[in-house]
Amino acid sequence: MNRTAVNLPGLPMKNPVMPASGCFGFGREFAKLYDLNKLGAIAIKATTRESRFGNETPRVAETSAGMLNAIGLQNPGMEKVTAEEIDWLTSRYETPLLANIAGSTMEDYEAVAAHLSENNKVSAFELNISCPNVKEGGIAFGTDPKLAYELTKRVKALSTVPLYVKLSPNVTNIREIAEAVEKAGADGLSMINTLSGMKLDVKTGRPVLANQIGGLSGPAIKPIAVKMIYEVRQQTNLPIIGMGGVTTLEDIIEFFMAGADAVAIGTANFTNPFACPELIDEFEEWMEQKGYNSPADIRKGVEALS
Amino acid sequence: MNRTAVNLPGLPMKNPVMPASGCFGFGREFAKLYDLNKLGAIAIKATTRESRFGNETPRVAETSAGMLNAIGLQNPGMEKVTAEEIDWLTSRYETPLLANIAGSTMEDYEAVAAHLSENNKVSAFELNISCPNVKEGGIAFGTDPKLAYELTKRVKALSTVPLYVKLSPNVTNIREIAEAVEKAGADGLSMINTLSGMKLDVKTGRPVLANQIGGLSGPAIKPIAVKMIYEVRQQTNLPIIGMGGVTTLEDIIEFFMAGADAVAIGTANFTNPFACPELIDEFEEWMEQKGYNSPADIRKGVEALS
Amino acid sequence: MIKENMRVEAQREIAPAIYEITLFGELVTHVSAPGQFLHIKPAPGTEFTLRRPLSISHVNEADKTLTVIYRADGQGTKRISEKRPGDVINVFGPLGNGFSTSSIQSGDQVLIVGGGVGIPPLYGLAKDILKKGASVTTVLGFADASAVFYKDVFEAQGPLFISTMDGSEGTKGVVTDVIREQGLSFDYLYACGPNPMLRALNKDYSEARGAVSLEERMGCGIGACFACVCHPVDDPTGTGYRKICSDGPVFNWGEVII
Amino acid sequence: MIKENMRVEAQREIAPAIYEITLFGELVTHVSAPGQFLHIKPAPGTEFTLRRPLSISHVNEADKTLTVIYRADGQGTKRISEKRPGDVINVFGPLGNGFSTSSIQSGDQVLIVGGGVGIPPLYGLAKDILKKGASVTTVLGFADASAVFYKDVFEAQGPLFISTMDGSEGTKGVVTDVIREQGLSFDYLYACGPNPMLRALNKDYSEARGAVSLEERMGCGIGACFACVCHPVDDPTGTGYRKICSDGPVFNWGEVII
Ligand SMILES: Cc1cc2nc3c(=O)[nH]c(=O)nc-3n(C[C@H](O)[C@H](O)[C@H](O)COP(=O)(O)OP(=O)(O)OC[C@H]3O[C@@H](n4cnc5c(N)ncnc54)[C@H](O)[C@@H]3O)c2cc1C
Ligand SMILES: Cc1cc2nc3c(=O)[nH]c(=O)nc-3n(C[C@H](O)[C@H](O)[C@H](O)COP(=O)(O)OP(=O)(O)OC[C@H]3O[C@@H](n4cnc5c(N)ncnc54)[C@H](O)[C@@H]3O)c2cc1C
Ligand SMILES: Cc1cc2nc3c(=O)[nH]c(=O)nc-3n(C[C@H](O)[C@H](O)[C@H](O)COP(=O)(O)O)c2cc1C
Ligand SMILES: Cc1cc2nc3c(=O)[nH]c(=O)nc-3n(C[C@H](O)[C@H](O)[C@H](O)COP(=O)(O)O)c2cc1C
Ligand code: FES
Ligand code: FES
Repeated sequence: MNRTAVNLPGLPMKNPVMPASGCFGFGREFAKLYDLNKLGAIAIKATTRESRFGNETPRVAETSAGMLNAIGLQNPGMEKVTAEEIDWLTSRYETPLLANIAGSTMEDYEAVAAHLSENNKVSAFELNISCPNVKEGGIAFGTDPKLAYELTKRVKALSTVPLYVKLSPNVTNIREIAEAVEKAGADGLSMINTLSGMKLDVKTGRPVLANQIGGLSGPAIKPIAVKMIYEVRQQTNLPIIGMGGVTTLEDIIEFFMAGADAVAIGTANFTNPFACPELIDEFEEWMEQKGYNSPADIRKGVEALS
Repeated sequence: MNRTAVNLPGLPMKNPVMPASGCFGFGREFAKLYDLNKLGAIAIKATTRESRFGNETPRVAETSAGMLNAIGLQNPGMEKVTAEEIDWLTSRYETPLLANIAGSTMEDYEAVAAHLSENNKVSAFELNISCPNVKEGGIAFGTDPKLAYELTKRVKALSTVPLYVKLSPNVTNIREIAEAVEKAGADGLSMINTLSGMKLDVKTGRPVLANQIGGLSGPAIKPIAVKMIYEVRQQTNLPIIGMGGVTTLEDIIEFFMAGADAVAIGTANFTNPFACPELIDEFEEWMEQKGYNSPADIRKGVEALS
Repeated sequence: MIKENMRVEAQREIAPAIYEITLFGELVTHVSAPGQFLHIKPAPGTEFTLRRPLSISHVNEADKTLTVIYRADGQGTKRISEKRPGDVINVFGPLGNGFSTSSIQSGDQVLIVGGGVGIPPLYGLAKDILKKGASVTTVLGFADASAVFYKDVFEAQGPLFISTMDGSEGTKGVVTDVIREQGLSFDYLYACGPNPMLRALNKDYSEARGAVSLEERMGCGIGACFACVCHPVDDPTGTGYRKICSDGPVFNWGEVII
Repeated sequence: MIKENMRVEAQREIAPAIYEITLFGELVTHVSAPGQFLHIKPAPGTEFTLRRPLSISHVNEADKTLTVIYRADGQGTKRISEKRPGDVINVFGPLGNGFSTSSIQSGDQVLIVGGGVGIPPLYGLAKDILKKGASVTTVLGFADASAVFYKDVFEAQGPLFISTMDGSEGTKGVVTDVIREQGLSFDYLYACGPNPMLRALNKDYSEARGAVSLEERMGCGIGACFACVCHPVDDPTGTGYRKICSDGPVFNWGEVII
């Protein structure tokens, strides 16, 4: 029996821990550090229709218990991602892949989803609706429930694998967006993406990041992630991949208690490049100590207590 | 010449540093630690029409580089606040007072503003439009530009002192709210209030705070505050009292560079009870070293560089 | 109330995860009564936002040292437990109102009841009471025999009874079981420990003279942030409160709802 | 690439705010070339989210130690500078591709140019070049005389010229002024230092053989996060890139836009 296994739509995971999109590239680099089969799944870097350089550097800045990034969705474009990256991963590892899809227009997203569906190698899609710049007059897909609904519906229509939608925390009411994408047919939710933030260099008065604004991640945002997951869990039974500052075993437990069904590790991979395998070991040991038979028991345990 | 003086509407400050509302009570306790005349101003605790006990305890929880609080606007009500607290402060200290006004309905806010106007002892009002529970069906005044506009307009109409509006960061677009309250006649902005967050006790699975959800403050949220101030500064010339994680001299400089005209210190008063006077000393020394004649020169210095 | 980098003079583990630390500094001269507490910053920088409230167990005015006994449980107290002699630690205090012994008279019988890490401040209190010529009986509750500490210290001051949850030392059960079993009577009752213990005592002895020391999560530690309030027993408006940090942490029996 | 708690063997300030730290551990046996770097965590816990990339100056394989020279400027490097012998520090590495000396032949003239804290990895490089029987001339740029370090170390390897911005030591000006003034010629050119210096060199000698080591703010340090990219010179699509952490930090002259 595998106590840590979780079975999410499209993602049969041997444990509920995966690296978060954008923090793990396409796996090649971390494969030099440890066996990627150890991971429950892998969320690969955002893929767009065309190849993108992204923003100028500096692209990262450190903040208190967090960091800002403004990579700008750099990737070689969907053709190369399937031919070079996804093929490399799937020919070597069994770990299910969650492909993060990004774009500037609905057509962009559709093109990537169609291409990846045809290529038929990834296990699920993660719709990244948190890009700040889209053609609809600066309103991001992730902040307008109507746009989020429409985009999800269109991408779902041509996807051959389950579709997770990755929610932005930069909204007044995240439940509204979660509701919209659920109605549009999403099979699961990923939450949360980064919060908009900024850091100025006090020697020059200029933003540290070339892009001025970046996304805040890391332990600093964990209370915001926990609150949003807890809140969305009250209204939906959709599986939730939780992320935002997960760094320790206690964080994983907290996310499960809040309502997550799996967790993704982003920034912690930088602080500790062995974060994922170390956390998986610790989690397995803890589950055994507790005598839980499935990660879902964590939440059942909480409900029994309350 | 006093290099550190700033003159904001209603607030002639000898330096641009004030304790943030709710983190300093009504000053009595910190008066035992240092001379309150040292402070540029004092933002006193939120005052409501009636006396309030607030939420049950626990009311605070520590997070990475931050904290959550859910005090719940505890205060003895406007009559006692003026009779016992504001009188005590103004009879002993010259430091201008910024009275933070809270309520559940527009009428509540109006009542407090009218009472404080009549009492005529505070220098300015800070309209706290970030309370989560208001009668308009759960939509907070701070998240709906129309409500923010109407409330500001109504309170401004009966205020005898300048009105600052304290913005909530829990919104999709803070510029929209800033614009609305400016149109409604606000004399200045205070930003930011806390972000909604939550922490679970992994031993019990239950929220640490009795109120479940609390407001996240401290260094963790600084990049979000800097970004929002920077953004709002692009669209308005209204004075901005900046807050959100200010803990060090560098933080003060960063907030000025981002566009603030004064800063408020919240959580840092707990980490270091002498934070305000220590920062004021450091700031004075730094201004002298730099040869700046006014805090406004910090931003001019930046503009000259860019 | 001052803020000071106190120097660590000694630190040792006196029971599993229970540490005794001795600190040197000017702050010691400001301590006025047992039961006052310190607000300790576990490390410099922004790693810890909040200070940790820890009671002063006892002071040694002559050599300007004080002793704190605490459980290293969470991140902050664990960090404090790593300090070695010669290290400094940032301390704000002394805070709060300690135990008052002003009405105790020579010959009075005083019962002191403590549980776990609530025990330390009762040691300084016992010393004060003995100075007044009163006698002290102590009942201390622990989880099990391995958790027991300061037994010799309290034994030296008068009769001592111990309870453990598993019966591995003293009476099996809780402190109120010991009091009943031993038929202990008293003129004054002082207590500090976990809330369930205090609630049980308060139920049985709400009319007692003496005092109880409470705990709550704190922000400022001085009464400014309203984090640590509790409800007074006598509260006609429903909005009455006491701040544990500044009105307490020591309250008379029957004054506040525990 | 391993992650290891390396033991601090020695640490000293060799110029104002410039520290030399010597670390012991298995990691040393993994180092393959000068110019590789370490990703160092300044302190345990969540106080620092990002590691600090610092170049290996030189290794001593025999006693499994390596030396890093760095400026303690920001919070993280300041924290590293507080480490004392016997302390441990969490290090991930060695990372990146160092300087290759494979095409250098006996008798070649090699010019090494360094600025400030870009100088350290050039020391290990100079040692490698001398082993090949080539000769080394070094030009080092500093802010002023007080900032000069490792002068004796480089002098022992061949002719050394120094420039300072204020002329308080050596030539007044920058390294390119020295090269011109001294009419230095070379078969290979290696450089590491601040970007303005590297840009000036690249302008004058973009056709040179040899290599340049670059810096950029990093996330992962291994090529996974795309934080540290730069533009290749030859980039028809406009979306080409090199990752400084994993394709570099050492690049051939003329390969990337500095
Ligand atoms: C007036 C007073 C006196 C105290 N005296 C002692 C003492 O002498 N010895 C001792 O071992 N303990 C004492 N405590 C409890 C002690 O404060 C907590 O155990 C300690 O703060 C926990 O910190 P941590 O770093 O271990 O836990 P963390 O989980 O890292 O703490 C997180 C936050 O919660 C707060 N917190 C957690 N538990 C408690 C608690 N029980 N009470 C108050 N705050 C808490 C912490 O202060 C911190 O802000 C006292 C508490 C109070 C209020
Ligand atoms: C491959 C490489 C090798 C390096 N080798 C050396 C060396 O041998 N000696 C030395 O003194 N310095 C070296 N540097 C620069 C060194 O990394 C920075 O000075 C250091 O990271 C600053 O950290 P801090 O804690 O002082 O500053 P903080 O301001 O606290 O740093 C905040 C963040 O910005 C990053 N950062 C700030 N400045 C730089 C910079 N110039 N380059 C990269 N990241 C930066 C930090 O790593 C950190 O993530 C190297 C940089 C790189 C990329
Ligand atoms: C450097 C970096 C790059 C990221 N790139 C992506 C991305 O391409 N697509 C995406 O959906 N999220 C991206 N994210 C967001 C993370 O996947 C994750 O949602 C977020 O960082 C919060 O988790 P953390 O606090 O564990 O990092 C990126 C985050 C970082 C730090
Ligand atoms: C314990 C506590 C109580 C607060 N009470 C109030 C309040 O009554 N009114 C208000 O407008 N803001 C209140 N705030 C928000 C602060 O004034 C400030 O906007 C916020 O904490 C961000 O600043 P900081 O990071 O410096 O704490 C409170 C914050 C804390 C931590
Ligand atoms: S801790 Fe702030 S009022 Fe008690
Ligand atoms: S630092 Fe992550 S790719 Fe170079």
